[in-house]
Amino acid sequence: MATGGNKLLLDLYRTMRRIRTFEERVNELFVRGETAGSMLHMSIGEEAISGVCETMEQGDSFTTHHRGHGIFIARGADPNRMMSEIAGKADGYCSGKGGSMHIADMGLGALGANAIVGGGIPHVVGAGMSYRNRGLKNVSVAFFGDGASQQGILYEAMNMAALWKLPVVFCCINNQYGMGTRIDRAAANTNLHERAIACGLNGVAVDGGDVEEVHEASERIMTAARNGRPGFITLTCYRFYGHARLDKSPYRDEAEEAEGRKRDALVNARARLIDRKTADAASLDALDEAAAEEMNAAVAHAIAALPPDQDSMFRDVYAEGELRPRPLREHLSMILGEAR
Amino acid sequence: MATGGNKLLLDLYRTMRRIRTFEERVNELFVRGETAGSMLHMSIGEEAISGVCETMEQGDSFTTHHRGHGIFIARGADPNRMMSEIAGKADGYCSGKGGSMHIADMGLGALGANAIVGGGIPHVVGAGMSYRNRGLKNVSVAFFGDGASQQGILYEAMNMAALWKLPVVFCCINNQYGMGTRIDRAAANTNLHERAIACGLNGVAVDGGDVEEVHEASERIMTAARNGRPGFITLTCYRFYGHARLDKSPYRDEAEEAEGRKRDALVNARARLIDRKTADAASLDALDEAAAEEMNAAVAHAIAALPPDQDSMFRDVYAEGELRPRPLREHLSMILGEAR
Amino acid sequence: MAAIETTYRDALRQALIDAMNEDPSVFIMGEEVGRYGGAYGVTKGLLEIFGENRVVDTPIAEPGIIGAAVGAAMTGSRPVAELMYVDFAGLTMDQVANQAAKSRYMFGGQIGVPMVLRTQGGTGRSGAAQHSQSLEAWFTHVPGLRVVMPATVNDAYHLLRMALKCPDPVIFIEHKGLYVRKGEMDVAKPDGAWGKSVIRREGSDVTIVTYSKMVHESLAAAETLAQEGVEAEVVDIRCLNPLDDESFLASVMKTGRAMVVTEAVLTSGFAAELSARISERCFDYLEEPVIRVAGEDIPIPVSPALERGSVPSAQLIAETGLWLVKRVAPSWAA
Amino acid sequence: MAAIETTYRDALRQALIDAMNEDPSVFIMGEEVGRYGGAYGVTKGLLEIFGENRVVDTPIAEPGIIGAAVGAAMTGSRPVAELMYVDFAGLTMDQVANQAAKSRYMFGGQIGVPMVLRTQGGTGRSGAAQHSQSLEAWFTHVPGLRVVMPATVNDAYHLLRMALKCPDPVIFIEHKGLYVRKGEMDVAKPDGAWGKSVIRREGSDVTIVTYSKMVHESLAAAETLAQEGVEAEVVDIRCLNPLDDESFLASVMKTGRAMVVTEAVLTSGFAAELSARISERCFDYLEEPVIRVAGEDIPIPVSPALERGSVPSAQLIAETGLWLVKRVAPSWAA
Ligand SMILES: Cc1ncc(C[n+]2csc(CCOP(=O)(O)OP(=O)(O)O)c2C)c(N)n1
Ligand SMILES: Cc1ncc(C[n+]2csc(CCOP(=O)(O)OP(=O)(O)O)c2C)c(N)n1
Ligand SMILES: [Mg+2]
Ligand SMILES: [Mg+2]
Repeated sequence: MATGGNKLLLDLYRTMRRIRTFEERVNELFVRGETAGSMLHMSIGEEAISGVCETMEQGDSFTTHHRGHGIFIARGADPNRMMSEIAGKADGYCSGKGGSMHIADMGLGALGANAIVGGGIPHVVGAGMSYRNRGLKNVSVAFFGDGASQQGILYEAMNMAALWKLPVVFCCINNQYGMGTRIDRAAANTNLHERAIACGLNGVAVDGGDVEEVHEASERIMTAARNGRPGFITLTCYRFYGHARLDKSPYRDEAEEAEGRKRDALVNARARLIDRKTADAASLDALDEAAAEEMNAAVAHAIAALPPDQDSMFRDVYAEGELRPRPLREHLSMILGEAR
Repeated sequence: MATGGNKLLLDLYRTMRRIRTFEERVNELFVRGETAGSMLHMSIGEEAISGVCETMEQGDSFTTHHRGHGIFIARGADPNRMMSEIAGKADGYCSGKGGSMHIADMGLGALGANAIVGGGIPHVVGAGMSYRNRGLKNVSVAFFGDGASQQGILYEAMNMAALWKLPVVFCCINNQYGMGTRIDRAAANTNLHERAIACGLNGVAVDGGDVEEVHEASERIMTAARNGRPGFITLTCYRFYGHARLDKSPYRDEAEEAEGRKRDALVNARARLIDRKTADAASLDALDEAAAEEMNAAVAHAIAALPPDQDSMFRDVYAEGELRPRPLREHLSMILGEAR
Repeated sequence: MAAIETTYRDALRQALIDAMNEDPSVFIMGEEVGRYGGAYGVTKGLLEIFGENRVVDTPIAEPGIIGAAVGAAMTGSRPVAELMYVDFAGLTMDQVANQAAKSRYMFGGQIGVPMVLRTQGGTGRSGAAQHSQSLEAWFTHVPGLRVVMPATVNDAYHLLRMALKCPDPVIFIEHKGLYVRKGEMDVAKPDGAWGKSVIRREGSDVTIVTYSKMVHESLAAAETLAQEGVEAEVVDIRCLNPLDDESFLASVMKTGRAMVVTEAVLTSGFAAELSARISERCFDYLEEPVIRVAGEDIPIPVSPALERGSVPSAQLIAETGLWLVKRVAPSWAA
Repeated sequence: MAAIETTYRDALRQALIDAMNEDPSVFIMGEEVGRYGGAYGVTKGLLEIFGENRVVDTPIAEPGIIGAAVGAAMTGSRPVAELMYVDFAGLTMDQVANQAAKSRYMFGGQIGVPMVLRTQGGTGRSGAAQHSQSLEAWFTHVPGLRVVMPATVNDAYHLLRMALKCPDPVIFIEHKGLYVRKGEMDVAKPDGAWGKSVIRREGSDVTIVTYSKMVHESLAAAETLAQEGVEAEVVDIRCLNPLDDESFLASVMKTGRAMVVTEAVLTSGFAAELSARISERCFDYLEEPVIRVAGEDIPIPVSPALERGSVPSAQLIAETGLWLVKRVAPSWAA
């Protein structure tokens, strides 16, 4: 049972439901032709990540990979601003410049989602250095996929974190696939946490079908990290659907998919809650309904939101008050305009 | 005792002596102001690498780091052409374009020395793929330092080699230092082969003070690699002198240096040979003398050799017969010459 | 064999198939090139034909992939390493620029690195800042590399075939917006020789020097210009480095006016090299300054409208051309 | 405080010391910056003053180092990450160009990355192809970065101080051939404002636009030219991107002739951008084409004589200048 007991499990269930519903609505947004592009990576099947997020504290920071929606929601991000960003709208988290793969919310310590596999991993090392130098008791967490575990930069970052005893946690969401490549065709040793241990980290593997197990292990790892023993968590789960919106996963068979989708932390949590009489089906249905309403509203919000104005394109390349790039048309006017 | 017995030990002793003497002469070449620059990395203290080289076969290939002189000699390179290259002369291995850090000899399978720490490591993976695809029974070996073990590309290469069961060996020459940084200030876990094992390789650590141990372990690792089980060898030794010619190692104390230099495979081999009565001091002295003569001749050769002609600068940027770059003066002449 | 109509994507695939059938040393490696068939489908079906040793799905490890290709090329193979997006080049520039490009020189001509790095770039899919770039200028600044960017279906086939015969490393950059483009492919008839530019349209009033997808935007602009009585000559340079400059220099000497069109951000892009060369060599022939029409100096935004607005369009090229030739102020300056 | 004579290296060190004393969020990280004191001695003694948390010796892991600096900068620190040689940039371009440069934009202005990447480049030590390059053009092609290359002792101090106050990522490229150069440093008096060019020598006959070590070669060339009656104006642009082009454009409008001098290989180098801008904006003022004097399009060879011959010298600049202004054929064309 999770250290926080049944109340915690109920909270985690709610978060996991909100994540799943959000992702379903992203899908809907796409089908309605309202997303900015099709590079949409849904995290259905990975909701147990909520157990990790729950053990983070105010002021902790994190980076995510391209499949970060669920993590943002679990850390408290606003679904309206997320959905707007996914639609490329002006009031999205990134003013319509980032999209699904680059959601960020500095207010929540979200240092940004990264579309470079492995790109955000080393940032937590630097965040850990900041905390250490300033005497803060915060942790920085890097979320990434099993595919990213083959990128060399992970080993550089793990070694630095271990060497300098930084308050850092590496969290590998092992959904078994990097695009069409199953982990056993990408890694010689698929026990990814063993590599982390060999690099000097505090490494564990947890079952992503069991959010309570995830939460418990994560609490241990996170506490140790906060005290200078950096950690590594592999969360074993399954990517329920395609890699991105347009991928139908023809490279894997239905039997495997059916089996994989059995590892469903949301379904398991629901069963346990009912089993333990923490909640009955009706109250959980009500909770699901609330999530649906919230996320429907986010879709409506995103569709109604305004696109960014063209001139916004030139903002935020450099800091406010610093030079902004000279627009091409202005440059052309200097060459070909009246003066000539 | 080495698998090849005392005869082998004598051979290895000769090779190790030739390496040491070569390096001493490089030093002399520098003092005489005849080297191309001061980026000269001597491998004194690392001569036991001969034990690894001895287990390689005709047709096997290798890449080395910037401290590769000893490896080239052990694989049979010509000291004259090496010394000429170090002097930046036209008849050097690289026509005076590469220098100490880029010696290569394709005839010996030497795919080149690399001045990018870690840069040559992944090349052996590709070499292994070539051999596999062509059904050759060759191995490709990457030689690099302990410092390079913190570069992410090593982990990418190790994982690929293990995943694809390639005939590849990674050989880490752990001389305890990357420039001024001792291994324990660079790596959280200094048992570097443990990381390799966690990546799925056949990993061992060997004592670089004992060339027979090196040879024996290497033979095992090399044979396994040849049969599709890639390996990793850490050869523990000590960098007797500074990082490069101008470095006096002020960052380490004399006691440590004295202790470190006790791990001397050359001295140990000599003692054993005498001890086992394979050779007496006089015959070993004669052998040392022969090495001295050979390397003195290399110095004389390099000093007498001609520098490359200026026009050679434009050769070998692209393949023979392909475009060569337009020299700047030619370009300027097109703009400013008669035509105008 | 006669010309057939096909797509840029299929022409690339055919080039790979023909090369692999002809030369057993050619193999493909990269992320998702096998079972997935390539992120943009170029290598679809190749695994089934050539097997796992010649169509190698790799882990996600770009530096290692390119590094392995370098080693393979040094040992008798001719690898085609696929970098899924040119945006990931930053992970590989050491292996590309310090290893692949310099090995022949650094080792005094002993070792060649006959590899092809296939990748794709450009905007058009709302891929945002890390999946939409045009980074050819990083490669063109590296002596030892050949940089090739095909615009047409026939070039997709022939330039890839030629790249696979080149003894030097070739950076072969496709455009994500061209894969579904249709056109003629004649395996017996290349558009032009390896390394040479091709004139895609003749004209007497202004020369447009360009490559990759911007060839098509420029050709469309040329049609608009023609309606206004301006005949643009469009030169597709195809092989950026080493550069066949004589052909477009001759064209500019004829027309007296030049525009360089690229999708990459303006500052320090390859457009600058083209512009500088034209100004250097055609100084006495130029009636007007050489004009660069290029991407805005910004990261690419995700919003489809902003993304489109950040790179040259046929309209922008045409308006600029009209301004240059006829002094007709464009919409934004009117 | 009055001006003192010191070296480029010591001026850099002083800038680091002053910045670290003034701003506790500044820290240094990189290979050998601590106990070793920096490969070129710039950070010597800083570990003793500021301790291990602020002068951090790192493992050899360039992508990780720059990545860590990005994360530190995002979380309230102001890291100075040292890349020992700019030649290793290829390992870090993803963290530099996709992370440091784009974070502010991609995340809609929420996050700044106020870091300084200190590195050094150039020839002069027989470092061969992988230790002698001038790669600024890779960085100048990336919107979001500031690229700064100091030539003088006073600029070494002031530009580094200014870089450490800049809210955006700054690529600060020193020259290995300048470290021991002596000159005046006045901590109260910068050579010019942040981002602005400085005219190092006035002249009326030709404008030489340059930066870094080539400023000194150009000034030496200008002396030679003066003996021949040619007065060259030498503009040190210092901050390459974003670029203050107005100052050198004004100079060229005055002199009517321009040379751009860089050490980097010619093709696709920053010289092309400078040349293109001058031709674009000074078209009606130019008496002659803009001339680029740059490095040969080759990897750098190790032989000292070849190395020297592969990059511009004062003599080459002077001869070219004389050709340009007075039509005196240079030694090689005579
Ligand atoms: C550096 C880099 N290489 C490749 C890609 C293309 N790509 C995007 S996601 C992905 C798979 C990532 O797998 P994993 O890390 O397991 O994350 P998941 O998608 O399963 O969440 C790939 C190859 C990329 N975006 N960045
Ligand atoms: C990518 C890269 N980073 C840094 C350097 C500078 N450098 C040259 S050798 C060296 C130390 C390497 O240590 P190690 O790998 O142990 O080899 P050793 O010198 O001890 O033989 C460093 C940091 C380099 N040449 N390349
Ligand atoms: Mg995955
Ligand atoms: Mg070492």
